[in-house]
Amino acid sequence: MKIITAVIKPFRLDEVKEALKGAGVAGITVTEVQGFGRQAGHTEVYRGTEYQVDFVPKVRLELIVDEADVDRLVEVITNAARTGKIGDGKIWVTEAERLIRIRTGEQGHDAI
Amino acid sequence: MKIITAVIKPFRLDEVKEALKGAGVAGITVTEVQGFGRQAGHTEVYRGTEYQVDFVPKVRLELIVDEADVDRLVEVITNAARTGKIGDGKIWVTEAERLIRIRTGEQGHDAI
Amino acid sequence: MKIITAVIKPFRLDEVKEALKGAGVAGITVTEVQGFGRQAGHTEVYRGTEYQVDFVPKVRLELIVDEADVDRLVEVITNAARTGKIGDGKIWVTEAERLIRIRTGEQGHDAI
Amino acid sequence: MEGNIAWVLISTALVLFMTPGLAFFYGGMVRSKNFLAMLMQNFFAIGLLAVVWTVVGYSLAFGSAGDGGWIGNLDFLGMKDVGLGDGTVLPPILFATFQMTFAIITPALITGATADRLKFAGYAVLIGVWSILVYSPVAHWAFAGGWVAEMGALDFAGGLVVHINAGAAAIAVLLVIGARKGHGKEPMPPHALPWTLMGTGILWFGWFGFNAGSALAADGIAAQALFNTLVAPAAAMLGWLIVEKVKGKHVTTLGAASGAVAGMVAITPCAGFVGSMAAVIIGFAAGIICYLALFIKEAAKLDDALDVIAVHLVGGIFGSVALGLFADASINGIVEHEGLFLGGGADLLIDQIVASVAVFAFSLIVTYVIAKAIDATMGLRVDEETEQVGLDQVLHAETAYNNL
Amino acid sequence: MEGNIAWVLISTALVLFMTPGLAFFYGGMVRSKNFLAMLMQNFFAIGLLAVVWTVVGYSLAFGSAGDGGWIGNLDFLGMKDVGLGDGTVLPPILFATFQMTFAIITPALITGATADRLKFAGYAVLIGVWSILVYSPVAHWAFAGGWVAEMGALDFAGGLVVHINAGAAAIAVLLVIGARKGHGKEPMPPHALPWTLMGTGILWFGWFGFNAGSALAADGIAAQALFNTLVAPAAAMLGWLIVEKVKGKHVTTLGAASGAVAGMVAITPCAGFVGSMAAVIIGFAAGIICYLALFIKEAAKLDDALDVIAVHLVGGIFGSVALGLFADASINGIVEHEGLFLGGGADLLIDQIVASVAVFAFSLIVTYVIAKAIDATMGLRVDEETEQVGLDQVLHAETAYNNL
Amino acid sequence: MEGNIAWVLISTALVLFMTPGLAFFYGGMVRSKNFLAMLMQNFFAIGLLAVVWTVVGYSLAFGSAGDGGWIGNLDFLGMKDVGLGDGTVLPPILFATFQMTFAIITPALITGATADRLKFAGYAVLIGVWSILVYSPVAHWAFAGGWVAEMGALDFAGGLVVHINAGAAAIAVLLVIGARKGHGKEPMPPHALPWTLMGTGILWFGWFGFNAGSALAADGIAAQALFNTLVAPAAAMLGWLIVEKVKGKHVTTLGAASGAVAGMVAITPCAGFVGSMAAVIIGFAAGIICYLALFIKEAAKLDDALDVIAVHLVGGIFGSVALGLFADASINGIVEHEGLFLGGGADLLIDQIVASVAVFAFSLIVTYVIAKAIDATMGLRVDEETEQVGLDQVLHAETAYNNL
Ligand SMILES: Nc1ncnc2c1ncn2[C@@H]1O[C@H](COP(=O)(O)OP(=O)(O)O)[C@@H](O)[C@H]1O
Ligand SMILES: Nc1ncnc2c1ncn2[C@@H]1O[C@H](COP(=O)(O)OP(=O)(O)O)[C@@H](O)[C@H]1O
Ligand SMILES: Nc1ncnc2c1ncn2[C@@H]1O[C@H](COP(=O)(O)OP(=O)(O)O)[C@@H](O)[C@H]1O
Repeated sequence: MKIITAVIKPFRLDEVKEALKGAGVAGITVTEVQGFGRQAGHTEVYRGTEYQVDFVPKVRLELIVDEADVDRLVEVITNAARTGKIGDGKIWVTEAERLIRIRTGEQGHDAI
Repeated sequence: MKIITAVIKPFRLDEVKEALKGAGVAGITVTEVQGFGRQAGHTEVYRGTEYQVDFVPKVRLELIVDEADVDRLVEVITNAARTGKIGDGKIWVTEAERLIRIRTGEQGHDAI
Repeated sequence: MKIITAVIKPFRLDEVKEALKGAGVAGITVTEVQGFGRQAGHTEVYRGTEYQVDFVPKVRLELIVDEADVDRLVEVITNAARTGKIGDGKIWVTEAERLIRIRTGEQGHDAI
Repeated sequence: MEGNIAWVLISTALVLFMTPGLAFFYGGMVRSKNFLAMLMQNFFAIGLLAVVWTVVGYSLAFGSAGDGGWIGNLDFLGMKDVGLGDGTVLPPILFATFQMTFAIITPALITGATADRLKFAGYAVLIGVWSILVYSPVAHWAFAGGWVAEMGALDFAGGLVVHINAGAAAIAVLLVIGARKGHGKEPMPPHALPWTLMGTGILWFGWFGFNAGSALAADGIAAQALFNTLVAPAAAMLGWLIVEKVKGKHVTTLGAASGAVAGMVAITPCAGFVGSMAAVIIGFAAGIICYLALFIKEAAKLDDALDVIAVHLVGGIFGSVALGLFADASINGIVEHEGLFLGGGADLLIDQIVASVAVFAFSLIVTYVIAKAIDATMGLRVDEETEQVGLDQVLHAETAYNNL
Repeated sequence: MEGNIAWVLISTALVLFMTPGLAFFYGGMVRSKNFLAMLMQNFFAIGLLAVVWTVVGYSLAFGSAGDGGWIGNLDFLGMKDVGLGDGTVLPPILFATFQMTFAIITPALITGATADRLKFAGYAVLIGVWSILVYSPVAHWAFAGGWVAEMGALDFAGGLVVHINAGAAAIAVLLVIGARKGHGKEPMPPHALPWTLMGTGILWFGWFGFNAGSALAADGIAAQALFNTLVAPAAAMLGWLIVEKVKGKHVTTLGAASGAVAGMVAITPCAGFVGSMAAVIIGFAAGIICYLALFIKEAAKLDDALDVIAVHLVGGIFGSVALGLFADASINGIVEHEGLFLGGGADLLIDQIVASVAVFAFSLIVTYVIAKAIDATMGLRVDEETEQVGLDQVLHAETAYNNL
Repeated sequence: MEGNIAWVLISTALVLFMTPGLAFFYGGMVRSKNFLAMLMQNFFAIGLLAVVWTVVGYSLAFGSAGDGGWIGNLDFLGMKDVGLGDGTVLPPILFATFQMTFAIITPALITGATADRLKFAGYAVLIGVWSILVYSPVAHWAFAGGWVAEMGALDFAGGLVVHINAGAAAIAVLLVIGARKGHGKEPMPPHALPWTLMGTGILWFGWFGFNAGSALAADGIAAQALFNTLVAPAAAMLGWLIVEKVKGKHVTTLGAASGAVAGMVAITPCAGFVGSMAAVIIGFAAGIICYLALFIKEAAKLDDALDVIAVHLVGGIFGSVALGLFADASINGIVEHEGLFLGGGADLLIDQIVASVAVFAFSLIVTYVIAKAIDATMGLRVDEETEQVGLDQVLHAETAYNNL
């Protein structure tokens, strides 16, 4: 099994979630995060002083999927998350050695 | 070394933490997350309009452990987190190639 | 490519971020987390009752980097995050099999 | 007289406090990226409109009071000759200040409809001009012995001048700026209802000054208005929650808050003119009617973000018309024709309807022209990217909540 | 008279504002999943009880005032004949409204004890019935010249009627519904104390209306009551924090807030009857005593979630009894027997104790019967899953904070 | 008289409500780890200073009133002989309570400068001693017919006694405790501006009692003061935002709030002494001047965390001096020498400057000595680790927001 991790723009979350649902994904874990990257942060003002805020709000998705689904789902996420503007985010894939469903104890593919 | 990641129901966090302490675990990193899965979300109402909230609050735990402890700890988490109802969550295991303790620079097993 | 994950003290975040910028890092994803570890939690008081809070606020950083940069960056983070007091946190390294930039579809090294 | 002055002094403070209350009532309902922008619009309304009112608005509204006409004059520009009184009358400067607080909150009500997409500069010009071209005339009509008052229509504390006026203006602005991006597609749940409930508490508290203060005296009429301002919103809350329960499965805190505010709106024109049980009935009905009026925005395809139409426009119309049914000369001697249900015939009812229609039409048309002109020149709506990122960051270079 | 009317008008608004204040005082202490439910219970109390009071409660409490009896009559149903007055007296409708705000907040106080587990429908019935069967009678006894007043016991602003009454009711309901799941095992820390502090500020502000407004006149007694309502809670804050520091290592913001509220409670029955230094002493002692009373809930194995027993019941009893020690005829001519410490003997002290016990027992028993009946029929407590998931989501289909 | 009493009763409540308002105004601007500590400092100020004022402060300030001297006497210790009045005068106990609320908020203002690093115990001693050694004398000088008043300087509601006094004290304490760790290196953005805006709303609301209540009567002067307290802050908000826009690209909500508060401060000494357009001008200028005064703290290398110098000290000096330009005998007969711009010559202007300098110097020096003494003995600043972890956890064993 593989873990797909995606960091996307918050206002695309709904779209991405729906697309993944449509693609048959059964589970996602989502975290609010702050991203630093090429997308410039922004300036904030505090009583006449400007300061740079480097971090931009992002959303991090994590999905455990069968190896066979990885390419397809990466595609789905990419399409749904893309705005074409800088800061759209990244997707990365890692290996999950085991997966267990707590409720049933099912393992591996059955636990997805 | 292995990384055990577990997504559980928030109100089981205390129990799981105590169980892991009891099992000799020295460190855990915990994140508030939102989960989407088989457990249906719920309906919210906004001035006469209903809308579906797909995400359910969950807690994500991350533990770096010795390979030898993985099975035992997965068991511990499973037992402490299980309610038997849908949405109890998942546990997955990945490989950690290196681990460093910032304070001392210790590496690997010693850094756990 | 490798993923460096670091859990550090929140008030070192600025320093670590600046150090990583200085070291040429192009992207970081940051999450607020709660840590449990050797660093004792603290006692809180609620109307005459004391209770133990085991979790300590921490910040979790995630960077996807070229394998070649790992050692250097681990060093950079360690130096910037270290206070020498218990609770400085951990760094761990895992393998990323693929990396995709959503905006362009670039993959691997180019997507960092 | 001292007692009357004391009551109008504190009532003025109470009404001013309502605008921050409104800011939070609305602010809790928007998404967090637009929270500060909502607060800003409301607080800024105090800053700008207090000055506009001082310089010109009060004079245009209350100059040549009692002339049965359409607008005041310029006698009181810059509060000239608006003095401290001689101790036997309510100090004119106090009356002007009390009225100022109404002139401030009325355009601020519009911000609920236009949430999440107004350009700040355009908004500033909008409310400044609106205050002069719409608010002052309408206040003259109904509060300063203008044609509406002369015709015989009644408005105790602003059913016409405040709620219908602002509600119609909201529609006009909506017609110009259109819907939020994503409206109807993505849910846009309130980011933090506790702020909305806090705002509700402050609004209710302040509304005692709004309604009972409009008696301009510490007397029995003020007392009845106070009673009505407690009981009508309470009954409206029950009305709203009952429909909510019947139509869905839940009673919501936002429903409780919305119902209460609907009741406050509806009782506003009636507060010092109707008896105790009439207030209960008006409130209860308002809760139901305003709930049902939520569908209007969909029917009219207007993205009235926080339901200014259902609550203020419909609530204001209902209250103004209900006064034609329940007005009670035994409560207030000013009532010449009692309401229909009290055997006073349809005279007052007709006046109330005419006045409501007139204020609605006038505000709708003039506001539309103003909004259109601003939109065509300096722009009244932010661009798409600003809307996505959030107004707080782009317009005000601030973020409501900073954790890292 | 105008001045008196002005003061009671604004006092009424102040007391009404306390219920939202209480909502947030409590709401900050619960877990975030139950925050809205707590707000809802309190705001809904306004909605329901204003109507109940209007229709029947006021009449049952204040009908046949001065009869030395147990309950009022039905003369004022629906505020019949509760008029505007003739300008020489406080408008009867104003008095009824002022009293209404007390009838609203009293049952709302119970929600602190029962936090995190009440079924909304059961709660609604509970406070509605309670208002009629418990609040109105007790108000008649002490505020409307009923047997307690005739006996000679004093209650300036509600030590008996509000605090002992609500505190005893809280115990009764706790006996019926039991403890929260996980109580005693998992810590349930306040989810956001800033709301609690905001609530404290509002409560203190509103309490000036509660206590000094109970003079029903803008006079020296009101002034002394106002002073006492500032100083006693201040001294109570110090008392509480000192014990906290002695027993633990820290002084807490929740301690400051709790101490202040304890002082407000204790000074309530005494406010217009005791002198300045007596207020300091009563307050200071209340801070210490209410802190020490925190252990009662453990001893009694009652999961009094937000310490209604320690703060309202014990604070109310202490204040009511302390009046028997400090009542001062030079402050208020109504005081016939001065307090023990002022050389007035034990007469008043005994009356105060008898009255406290009577109110306690009556409220405890009748509330228990009501709560038991509701629990047996429609249910008064949510099921386990609802408790785990949180009341906000399950009962109200809402979430307090929405970030995604 | 009843009307006057009613107005001062409610004004007292309003001013007391300002301290919680201030707590949140400041609290929204600090980092979340120090939020509760900020709230605690402000709420505790109520607890401690109400008692100090009762026991000794009032007597030192208002004993031997009208003696043209430097300090009061001990006649009123423990509010001895501070009675309820006879119904023909403002009850002395009411006047003492009204003044108490000023004595409470003044030292609380300092907490904005010293945010994020004060030791609680040191702070408690600081404000207790300060209240006696600095506040009471200065109040005597200007409010109780002491030498400042006898000289001819005017201070309607506390430009000298409250704002210059607290502002100078803030500098003194800053000189002793130094800057926050990381000051100038890391940004320390406000953790939650909505709280600050809520605080602003409460402050504005309460300030009506502060300024218009200082008329001590419900009369035309109070009415003018009320008007001025609405319009000057409004104009100041505009002034501040205009400079902000000119110098940066954005208008901020914190700017709107800060500008408004600057206007409240500046109009405080003038409120019942100047006319309507003068208030607009004073307010507008204050908004600009206080914004520009933000640079002082950098020039002076003082880490004045939340800008007490720019807002309170500079605003207070500006307002006090502006009174020498705009004082208007037609508004208030107490004005003997009208302001320079009204043709009254420079007499008053000079008195105002002398008084401002005197209060500034006295407060600066005495406060410095007190702070230095505390710092040398029990310590006035927390250690480095406490500062990093946050005051809430270490000092108060609490956390503002608990999610897990
Ligand atoms: N090397 C990286 N490691 C971890 N997260 C990254 C990395 N690069 C980018 N990110 C995450 O992706 C987000 C978007 O990246 P950014 O460089 O701004 O633009 P783009 O997505 O167009 O490449 C960042 O805000 C950050 O959260
Ligand atoms: N494939 C998955 N990838 C990542 N997270 C998942 C996945 N499936 C489930 N989860 C997480 O586990 C939680 C529980 O899963 P769910 O399907 O609701 O019930 P169950 O735990 O009984 O299988 C989800 O809310 C989500 O956070
Ligand atoms: N085995 C572990 N797995 C995951 N996270 C850990 C582990 N050990 C420690 N951590 C994280 O690192 C933080 C610091 O660890 P701690 O043991 O307190 O001190 P130190 O960093 O000095 O070793 C913890 O709060 C936790 O977030």
